[in-house]
Amino acid sequence: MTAGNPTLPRRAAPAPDRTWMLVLIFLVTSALLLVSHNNDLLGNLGGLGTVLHNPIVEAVVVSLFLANVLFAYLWRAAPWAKALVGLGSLLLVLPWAGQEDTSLLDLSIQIMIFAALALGLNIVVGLAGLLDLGYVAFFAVGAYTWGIFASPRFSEVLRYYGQNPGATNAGTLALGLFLTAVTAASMIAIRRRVARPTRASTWSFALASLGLVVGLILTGRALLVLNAFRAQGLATGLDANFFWLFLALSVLAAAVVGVLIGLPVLRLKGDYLAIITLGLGEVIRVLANNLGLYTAGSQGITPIKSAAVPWFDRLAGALGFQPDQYYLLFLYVVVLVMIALILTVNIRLDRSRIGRAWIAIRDDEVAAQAMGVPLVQTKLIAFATGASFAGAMGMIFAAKQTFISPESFNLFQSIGVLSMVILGGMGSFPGVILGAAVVTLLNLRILPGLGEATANIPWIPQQVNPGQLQRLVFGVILVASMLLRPEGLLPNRRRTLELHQDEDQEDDSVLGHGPALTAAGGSDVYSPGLAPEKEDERAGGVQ
Amino acid sequence: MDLATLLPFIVNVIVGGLVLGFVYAIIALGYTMVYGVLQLINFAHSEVFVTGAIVGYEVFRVLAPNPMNGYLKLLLALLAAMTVSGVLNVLIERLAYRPLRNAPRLVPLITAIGVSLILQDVLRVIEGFQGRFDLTYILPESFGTRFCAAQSSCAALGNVLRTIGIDLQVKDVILIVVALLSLGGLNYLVNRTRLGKAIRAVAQDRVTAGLMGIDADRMISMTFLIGGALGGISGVLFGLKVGTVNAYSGFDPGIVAFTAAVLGGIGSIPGAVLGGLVLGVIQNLIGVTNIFGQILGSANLQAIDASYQRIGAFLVLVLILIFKPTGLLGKSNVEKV
Amino acid sequence: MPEQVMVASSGQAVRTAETPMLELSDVHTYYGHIHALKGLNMTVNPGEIVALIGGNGAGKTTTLRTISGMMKPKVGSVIYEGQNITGLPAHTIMQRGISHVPEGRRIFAQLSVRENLEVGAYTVTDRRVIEERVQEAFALFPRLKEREGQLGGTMSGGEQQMLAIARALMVNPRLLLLDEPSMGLSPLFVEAIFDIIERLNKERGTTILLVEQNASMALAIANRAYVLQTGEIRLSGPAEQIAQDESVRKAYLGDE
Amino acid sequence: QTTVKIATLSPLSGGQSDLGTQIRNGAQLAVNEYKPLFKKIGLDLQLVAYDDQADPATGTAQARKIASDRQILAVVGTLNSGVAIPSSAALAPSHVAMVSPANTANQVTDRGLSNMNRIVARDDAQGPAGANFIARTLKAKKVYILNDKTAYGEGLAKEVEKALKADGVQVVANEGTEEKSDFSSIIAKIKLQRPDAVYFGGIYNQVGVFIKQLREAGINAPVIGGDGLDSSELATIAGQGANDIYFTTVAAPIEALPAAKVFATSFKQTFNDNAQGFGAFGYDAAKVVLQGILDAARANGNKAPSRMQVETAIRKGNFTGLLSGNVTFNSVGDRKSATLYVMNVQGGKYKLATTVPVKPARQ
Amino acid sequence: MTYIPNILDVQGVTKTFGGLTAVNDVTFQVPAQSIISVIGPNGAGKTTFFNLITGIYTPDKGIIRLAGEELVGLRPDQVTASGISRTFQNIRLFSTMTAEENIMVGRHARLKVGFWDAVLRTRTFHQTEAEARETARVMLDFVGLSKWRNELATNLPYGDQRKLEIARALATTPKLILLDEPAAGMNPRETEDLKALIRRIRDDLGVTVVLIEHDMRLVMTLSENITVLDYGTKISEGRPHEVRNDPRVMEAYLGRGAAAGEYGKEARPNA
Ligand SMILES: Nc1ncnc2c1ncn2[C@@H]1O[C@H](COP(=O)(O)OP(=O)(O)OP(=O)(O)O)[C@@H](O)[C@H]1O
Ligand SMILES: Nc1ncnc2c1ncn2[C@@H]1O[C@H](COP(=O)(O)OP(=O)(O)OP(=O)(O)O)[C@@H](O)[C@H]1O
Ligand SMILES: CC(C)C[C@H](N)C(=O)O
Ligand SMILES: [Mg+2]
Ligand SMILES: [Mg+2]
Repeated sequence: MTAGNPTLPRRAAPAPDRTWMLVLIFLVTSALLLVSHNNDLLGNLGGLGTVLHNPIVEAVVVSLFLANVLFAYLWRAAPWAKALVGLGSLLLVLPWAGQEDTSLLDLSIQIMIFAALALGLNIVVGLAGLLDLGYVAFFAVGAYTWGIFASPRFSEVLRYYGQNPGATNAGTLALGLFLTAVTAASMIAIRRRVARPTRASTWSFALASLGLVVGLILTGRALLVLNAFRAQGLATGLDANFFWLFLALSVLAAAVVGVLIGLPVLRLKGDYLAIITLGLGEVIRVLANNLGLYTAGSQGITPIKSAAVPWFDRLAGALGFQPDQYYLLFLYVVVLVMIALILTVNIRLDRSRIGRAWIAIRDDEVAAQAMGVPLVQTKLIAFATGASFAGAMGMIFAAKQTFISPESFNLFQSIGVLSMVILGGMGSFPGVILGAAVVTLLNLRILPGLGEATANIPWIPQQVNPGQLQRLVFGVILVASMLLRPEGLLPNRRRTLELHQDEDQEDDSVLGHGPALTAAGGSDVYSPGLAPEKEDERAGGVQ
Repeated sequence: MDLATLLPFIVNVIVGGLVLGFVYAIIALGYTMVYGVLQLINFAHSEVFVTGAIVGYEVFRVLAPNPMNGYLKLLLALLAAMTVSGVLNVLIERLAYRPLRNAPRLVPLITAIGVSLILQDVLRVIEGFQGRFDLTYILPESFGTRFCAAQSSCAALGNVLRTIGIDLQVKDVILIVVALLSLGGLNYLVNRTRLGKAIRAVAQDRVTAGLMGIDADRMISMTFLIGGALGGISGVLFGLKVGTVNAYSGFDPGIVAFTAAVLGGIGSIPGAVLGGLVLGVIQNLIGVTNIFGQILGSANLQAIDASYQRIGAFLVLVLILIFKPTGLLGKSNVEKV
Repeated sequence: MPEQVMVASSGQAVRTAETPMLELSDVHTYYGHIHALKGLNMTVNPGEIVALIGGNGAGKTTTLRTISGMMKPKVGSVIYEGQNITGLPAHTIMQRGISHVPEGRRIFAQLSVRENLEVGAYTVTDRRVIEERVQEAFALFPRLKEREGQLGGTMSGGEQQMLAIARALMVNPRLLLLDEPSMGLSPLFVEAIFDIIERLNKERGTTILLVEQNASMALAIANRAYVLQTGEIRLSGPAEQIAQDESVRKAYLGDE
Repeated sequence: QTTVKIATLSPLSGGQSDLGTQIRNGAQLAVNEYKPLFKKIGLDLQLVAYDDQADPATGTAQARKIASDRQILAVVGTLNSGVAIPSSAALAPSHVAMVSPANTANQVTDRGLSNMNRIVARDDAQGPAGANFIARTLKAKKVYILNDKTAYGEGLAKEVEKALKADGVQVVANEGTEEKSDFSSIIAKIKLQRPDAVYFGGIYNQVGVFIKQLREAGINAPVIGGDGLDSSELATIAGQGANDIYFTTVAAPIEALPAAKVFATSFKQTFNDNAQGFGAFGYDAAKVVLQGILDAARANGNKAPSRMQVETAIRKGNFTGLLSGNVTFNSVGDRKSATLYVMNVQGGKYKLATTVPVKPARQ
Repeated sequence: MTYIPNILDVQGVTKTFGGLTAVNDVTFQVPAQSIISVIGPNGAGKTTFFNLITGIYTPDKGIIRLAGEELVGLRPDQVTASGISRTFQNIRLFSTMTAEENIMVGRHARLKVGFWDAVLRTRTFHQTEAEARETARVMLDFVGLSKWRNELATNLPYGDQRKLEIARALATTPKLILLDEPAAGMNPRETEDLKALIRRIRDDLGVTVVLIEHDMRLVMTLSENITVLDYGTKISEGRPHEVRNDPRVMEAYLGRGAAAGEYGKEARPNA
């Protein structure tokens, strides 16, 4: 079932050293990648060129090339070789090939965006065990945070407020700021002072938060009205140099929305949470669709800027990139760095008090609480952390697309990210990254390649041409891989420990309650002694 | 606007919501049954239900030239849809969920999504071979007529209904009757029969149910059969109500129906029905909020139109669950530790 | 099926003591790579009470699970009434007249007390018989009658234990597997439970395989006993003899 | 022999796949037709179909994929404006010309990309045409506007609303709805407000169901829409209610144009499927593309032209004999002039109500 | 005898479920550094009583104070933070965690280390992490489970799981620990070990112990004071020998085997 999986704890003999194999494969696939994405070269290669040009072959080459990084991670090899292959692939060969074929850059960015999303969702679902089906909402928040300000939309908004200032003036700004400060301060004060919430403290806290919202709205509105005269000058949106500031803001905004959504709903259990998050995800999308002034509704926002980094552009130019490729290359590098960051944050959180608390909650809420883990707060941290990653990626997505509209943030995207997490291996960081890569590759390369290659084969009837059966093929792959590797492609250490306990177990009935069931939301835990009955987790049964 | 026009309007909106709610309710039952035994959100149920709708379409299409009684056709369509959807659901369970009985809960969820994608394209291909995509029900003429139309013997009743704004077509009434019958049948089956009790036992603890002599696998199959048959019924009802389906039409009503199941308290049969009805009515009421806004002269309310229907319903769901975390009729299990 | 159970319960005399009712030979059972039973051999004769004692993790529960089909042995066979039931699914084994009160009680948390009992009688089709047995159970455990409508999951630990035992009795089994029936019961009730076990055995002729931590009481009512240690039988023989055994007294009876 | 390719970019899987497949198939017919012509000058013509899944990100990725295949000289696509906008931007640097068979949103060409063209009418042309028809021909005083909350439907509805208001017609609502199966609350409102006409910016399979339910509720006010309704399925779905429906489209009615009839039969023959409006648009768009390439190739001495040459040939060309009339593009890729046909569905039958010439503001 | 302040002070708590009064106006005091038992027939309300103290249920009526601090209304995690920790009648370990990690979760409330500390790996983080690991080691040693340190909790034999739960509860550095039937499922021999462990919890760690048990041998020899509940009401209270000879207790709970002396020697009061 899991042959060749290096994370298996029971593996006795150490894996053979594969340094040379790794380097060899790296060289071969790099060569193939570079050749197959160079039209001029291909033209001169004759028969081989035709083969390499075949969309399926091409898709395979890309996948194999990306697999390099995976091999570098998995195989036992000399550190220099790992570094060479990992960094060489990502920093050298890929951008180089992308120079000829920007779709490679687009693909890699997209893979990494999804990988980051999957890492974020993994915290929520894989570690904390909260099923979130509306995760894409945070992605949308990030995308719109940048999209609105770095596009002509911003001047539209300003113009609108210029024309409809209402009773807003400098006084409003002062009032707004004052209100914000006072309420925020009192909220903090209430939090600090009151250990045991009384009715009065709860109400005053609620009142203060209401005041805070009003204050923020007033401030925002006043700022907009007061700056309305700038509309002309900002016809294409804020200066691209704000990119970095907004990267922080997107993270913040998504985290705040995460907390706002999380606060009321995180008390809910299991699939009640799932359906509510699904609903709230839709709410965000519909709001984006309806708040035309800010989001341009269904028409979408375009063009959206990317960052302006002159030295980077000069560097890219010197390396032979075309000016229209600068921003892609730039985003590629940014997203690469972001992934590294996000991964670090993930790993560090996982191996900390917070990570332990998440897993404890996932395993047994009551016991976790009894051990001093505050449920809502801990879940909120998971929610907000996951959300913030999505926020950052949303912004990069907006910059990459130069266009965003609500249809990019529908339920399918949430489900897609979830399937990446599960397919890769819930709770396992390399796993979910791999899951993201596999799903994205399938969707953007392999399946289209398959369709393209078979499109003109006469004996395949129109109706069953793989080119238009991508859902079916994807579905089959999804089902098959789950049946073959229920623990995911690169399972989490914990889960491997659990599942392999039961490996030789022939009768699965006992395992019906076995440890394997303690997935998100949890189920009974079967211990050799008393089985703790967690009635409330089995949400009802048929009544 | 005066009361004489407003009252029938409101009644109309509510009744429309209820009729729709019945369709949601029956779909929701299919979700809730499966959820009840496996704690699995059966994403493929929406396609099971569409399969029923398509089977129903085919029956009506094939029988269209046949002069037989319309109700007989409906009966045949229902039976055919129940059978096909039921068997399909059982097959899905066998192939895609059973092997994963002991995997983490989210794993079958993903295969369910996979199965859902597969079925969508399979259904499209099947109809596509005949050059069809959108399938429009060919219903007997009589179904489209108004309920208790002037010439029939119950004209008086019809007139009374219409005066207060209840303007139903024969097919709406059929829909309600079929829905109520299936609901009653299911309720009896689950709560009154040995089979029902066994299913509930399996739902809670498969292993221990085995110790009671209950074949858990068979019970799970039975549940999928029943759930699938309900999917078939709801498919035909959907076809009756909406008139047109295609391979992809399941997703939307599927989500709403699952929401209904959750709203009512997932796993609860009366809950699913109540949830469906409440959601249907709420959706419709939110859809007409702007009219009330006009009457009340509130600009904010006026902005809330049909585009908020769906999310309005979700927000109501949030509110209800905040106050009743296990849904309207879900048992609030105080945990015994 | 249920008919068989009925007939059999009244017809224990048919079987002779020579043919064992239950026979385990060379049974090996695993949890993943954990080897829990290592070649177990044991027999239970009709009409007997056999006690199975041993320390934590010795494999007592695993033995019962292997018999009732909750687990499959990797090697070895389980013969019940002359038929090989090794590896059969639990529900078919149960239909042959074996009831198992599992470790941890495993009450159906969302079913009421009465429904729990009715599900216990799943293989009985006659409604009247079911009702009779429910009343019998209520007579044995009045607390259950008081709480007829309460959800199983909200019962206290001891109440659940009563329910679990009552539930297993609903089919009037020929062989009853009891896994620590006294766990969590008040002293008064522990005595009551042992009383009930003895009465079942005497009055109905139910054969009983009893796993108990309360070894002295178990040995007091048992005919024979096996001592299990790390998956193997260490000792077996008549109960009185086992109770006298020095090592047993030291290890399990807490004698200094 | 050199291979030259054109690509289609449209949803081939998922809920909008029938429309996307129509576009692909329409283009395929055109390719089949042009193959011999290309052969004559020594070029092997091929069509490659890309699936954008109606998703902007997927569309962009596929567009970049297209850009990397230098044999592909131009693209027919997309179905959704939301996909067209980023995809055309991604194609622009490599000068891959795009001719859209469906995208009506103003922004599609307003960005002034050199590669983006379309054969359908802009929202701000089609909308006013529909509005004028409502105001002048139907003489409606009070109109209820609906839209499907997509870039297409909402954009169109907004233009209709603007034009109607300019004409002094009362607009009781401009309401969006994503609902596809039950319109009871909207219909109740319509019943309450008694408009003289209903405009629905949307696609036939949603609007058809709406009309059916509207008529069943006993409302007979005419329903008007845009080219999203151009499908024979509309009447089938609306069933008994397929009366007093009007829609604007650039595709000539089959009866009016012999070529349209030929197209319809060969479409049916080749794909065992009835041609819908988008099939015709796909066909037309592909013909524009192919003629453009052919012209460029001829100018290039019968050698495969460069993308830039194709881009210019399309933008500057004059294409005749299409199902939607003659096509010439203005500086941003909108048709300099087109005829909008106002079709009328009556008793399930389609007939021409009137024609309206449209011109974009920019020439 | 010196005055020993009551560390836990429960005044008249009541809890009803629907029509059933599970805990009825119970008043209960625990002197610091003592070992107290709560006994009573099945369904008497003992577990519910623990649940009330630890905040899992909120009492309908009554006051609960820990060292003067009011506990009613606090969430379970806050109760733990203020110094009460517990084990469960039905074992509730974190099944996907190792023994060591289980105990480290128990440190949660005591580690003052935040989100950013973890992300930035500050000194505080490293210190607290080391501290938590050290506590886990000490606790594993204390209950004698060192050999299981890296084993998943589910894989431990039942009796050891009980001990692990105790270790986890101790890791919260409680003032008071509540043990719900710690000896259930243990044989007399193992129960003896447990008894020693409980004594060490009090003597070595200075933690006050309240336990629920049905094993009278354990209760009578270990506890300094016993409270008896029946139908939610306190029916008796006192030294083991007093309680043992209380006719009401005999009738409701102990049964005929309750003759004096059978359950071994009484614990010596701690003062
Ligand atoms: N679900 C399980 N997963 C893994 N190992 C298990 C499981 N259940 C039991 N074991 C192991 O199998 C062995 C036998 O356990 P078993 O439960 O049969 O013992 P027991 O004699 O019933 O003990 P106890 O008195 O604690 O109930 C032990 O080593 C135990 O750790
Ligand atoms: N959530 C609940 N809903 C209804 N009744 C409950 C609930 N929790 C407990 N009870 C009832 O309250 C009574 C007290 O239960 P509790 O668990 O406190 O008993 P206990 O003294 O711990 O008994 P045992 O020794 O058997 O564990 C029992 O009769 C039980 O059935
Ligand atoms: C499908 C269409 C009629 C038009 C398309 N939705 C667009 O965006 O323009
Ligand atoms: Mg055991
Ligand atoms: Mg208890």
